[in-house]
Amino acid sequence: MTATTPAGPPSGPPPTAPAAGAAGAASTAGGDAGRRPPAGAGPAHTGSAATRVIGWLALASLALLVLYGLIISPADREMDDVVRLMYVHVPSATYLYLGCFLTTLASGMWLWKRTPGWDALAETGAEVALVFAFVTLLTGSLWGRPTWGTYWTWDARLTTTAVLTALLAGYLALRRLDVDPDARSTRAAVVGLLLVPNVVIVNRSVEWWRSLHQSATLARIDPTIEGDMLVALMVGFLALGLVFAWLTIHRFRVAWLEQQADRVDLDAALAARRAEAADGDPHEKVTPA
Amino acid sequence: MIALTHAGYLAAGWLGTAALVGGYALVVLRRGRRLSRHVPTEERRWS
Amino acid sequence: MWRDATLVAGRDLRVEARSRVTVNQVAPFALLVLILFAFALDPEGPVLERATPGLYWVTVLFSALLAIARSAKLDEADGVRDALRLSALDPAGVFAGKALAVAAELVALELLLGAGVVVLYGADPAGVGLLVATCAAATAAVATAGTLYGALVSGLRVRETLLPLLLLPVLAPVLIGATRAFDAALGGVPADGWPWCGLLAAFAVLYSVAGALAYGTLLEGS
Amino acid sequence: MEPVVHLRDAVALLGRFPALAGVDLDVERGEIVLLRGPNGAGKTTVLRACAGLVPVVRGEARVLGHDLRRDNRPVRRRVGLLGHATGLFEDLTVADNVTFWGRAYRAGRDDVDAALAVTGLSTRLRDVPVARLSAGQRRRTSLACLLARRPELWLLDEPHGGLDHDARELVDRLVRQAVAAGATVVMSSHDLDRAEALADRVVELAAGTTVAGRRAEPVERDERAAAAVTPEQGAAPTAVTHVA
Repeated sequence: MTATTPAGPPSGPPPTAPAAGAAGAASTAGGDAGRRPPAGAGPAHTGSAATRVIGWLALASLALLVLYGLIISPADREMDDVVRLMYVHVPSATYLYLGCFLTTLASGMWLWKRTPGWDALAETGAEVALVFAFVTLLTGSLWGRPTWGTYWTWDARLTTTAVLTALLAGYLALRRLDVDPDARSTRAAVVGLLLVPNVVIVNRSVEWWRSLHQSATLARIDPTIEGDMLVALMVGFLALGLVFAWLTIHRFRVAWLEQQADRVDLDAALAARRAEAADGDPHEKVTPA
Repeated sequence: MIALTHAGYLAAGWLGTAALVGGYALVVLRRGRRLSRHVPTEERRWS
Repeated sequence: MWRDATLVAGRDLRVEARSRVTVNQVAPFALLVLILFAFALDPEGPVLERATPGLYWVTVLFSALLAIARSAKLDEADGVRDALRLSALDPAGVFAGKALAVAAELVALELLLGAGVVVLYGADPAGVGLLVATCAAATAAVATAGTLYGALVSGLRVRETLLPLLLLPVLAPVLIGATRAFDAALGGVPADGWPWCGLLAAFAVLYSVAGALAYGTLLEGS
Repeated sequence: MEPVVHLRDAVALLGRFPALAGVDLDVERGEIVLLRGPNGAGKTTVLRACAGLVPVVRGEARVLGHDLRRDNRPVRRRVGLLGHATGLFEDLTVADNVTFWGRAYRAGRDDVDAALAVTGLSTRLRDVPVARLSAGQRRRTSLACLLARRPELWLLDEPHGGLDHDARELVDRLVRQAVAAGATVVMSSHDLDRAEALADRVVELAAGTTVAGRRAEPVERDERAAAAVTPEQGAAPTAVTHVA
């Protein structure tokens, strides 16, 4: 709840650039929207001119991705058609890590500045990252079955992603608890701050584990990508990046709305309690839990 | 035959991705609309 | 800070000595897990022997969860958190003290489990230096990370389920590292184990610093 | 001189609930102030807010010369809170508990021993685990912890609750001694006769706001009897001055 932040007025400063660094255009657009003075009527949804533009661009680039990824680009010599999963898999893995980075950054900033926007951004990053984690795991294992002959292998990257998914799930479970909002934000921020260091340690150890223990790992196929396949991958990065930005901005605004709704509740509760004091009969008073 | 199974993996991967991301987007949009009703317009600082 | 740490560690260990929960419940639980593993894996075959380091550390982790939950519970009792916040104790010192107490309990558990592994699984302890160093580093890692996450979930109604969910993924590298190092010490080349020891030590340092810095903040957010 | 406690329109939250919805409270050094009001009026939260345990999110809050909203750290070490919760470790003995908290408050060995002696815990009960104590004995142990730290501001939440006559007398005597030694006391109590006899002044709370007893208001002795007889008229303005 915004009002419980020790410093600063309860209204809190405007959110600092949602989706900061998500995508160049997106971050400025979101930032402008966040800093606009509270004049005029906001819409009854989380959309804005900027997100509509991003949304249409995302849809267009997704169509382009289908065109390039599924039709124009050739099949790989070794991997055949399943290489087309890579155009989704590699970008989503990248944005998964971007989301985690966002959460860690925002958690640190929240612990430092205690402005509610950072708290909202931390939650946003983790949740969007979890969606991309599921996409990464899905496409990764579907790719692994025909290529490696198994859905799952204890490959370093796969294992890291699995542990990371568990870490994100734990973080979000902590966030969902119905407890004092400020305390919850603080606890979540500590977990969020440790997210990236944890990922680094897990990655180091797993990488090491596989290389030391098992010399005959499945040969990783990293062909040099070129031509239309490279274009398809780039389109994948663009399309999923726009999707990431769109999701991040919208989710950020949902988190922001949640905080504001809490604050409105506070004002109402405060007014109700004062009215109760003014004319209340003590026998009718309800003891708070 | 092999190409056909590959097409199956492909379809599962792409459609699964679309379902995951699209479903999440819908959930976020609906949450936003529902919450917007409880927040005064001046706090919805976007348009 | 160290004065506060010894004060808190002394208190936690004194509570432990009086209540004997670790001795009477956690330790038997740990031995029970070892025996169950022997049932699950054919004790005569080579599987158990090969899996011994992993089983050992999995058992340590699960027992550690119990010890950590208990340690965290001590400071969430009615009014204790308030009294801690009103006291002049350095939060970093409280963290260090609690981690020290957990570490002491873990060392006792590890010794007991070590004896259990030798007796029950017929393990042959070789490369003693590496074994001791690994135990020390892994204990520090589990105790520091565990104390921090124990404070994170303390006071929540769902702490029993949330603690493993948060802590076990974090401790995954510790499990890998300690198991590999034990593997190296017991069967392979001890030289292979030392890098893992280093990783465990780095983990312990990271979580010591993080815990010392974050504990005060967590104490405030009640 | 600056008051020891100065709350002005203070708002504090328990979760999302505004437990304090605008409390005014001024306490001068050496005063004994009684907070009175029905259950849920916010008495406990006022005491916890004064200790810096519940953040004041709106309004002014100054205690012992420090702004609680800016930095509550210097305040916390100088106040003592006796709350509903005992803050004791069940498995440890009385002496262990008082020693631990005494050392946590940087109290000396002598202070701990003196506190145990004054509360009558230095003999038979000294080495009994807290788990085996009665509620009144626990309260006495908490009181010993409080004494050992020698706070400048005593915040007592229902100090008479669950105690027998002798123990209540002991509480009153300790409070008077502390005030004589320069401390200030804010307390709540349901034992109104005893508490009002002890207090210099009564502040009336209802629904998280101060309804009577602000410093500026005129003080009339006669209303005390009326308030004591009909406590359900808690919202009626009542301010009481008493010579202890």
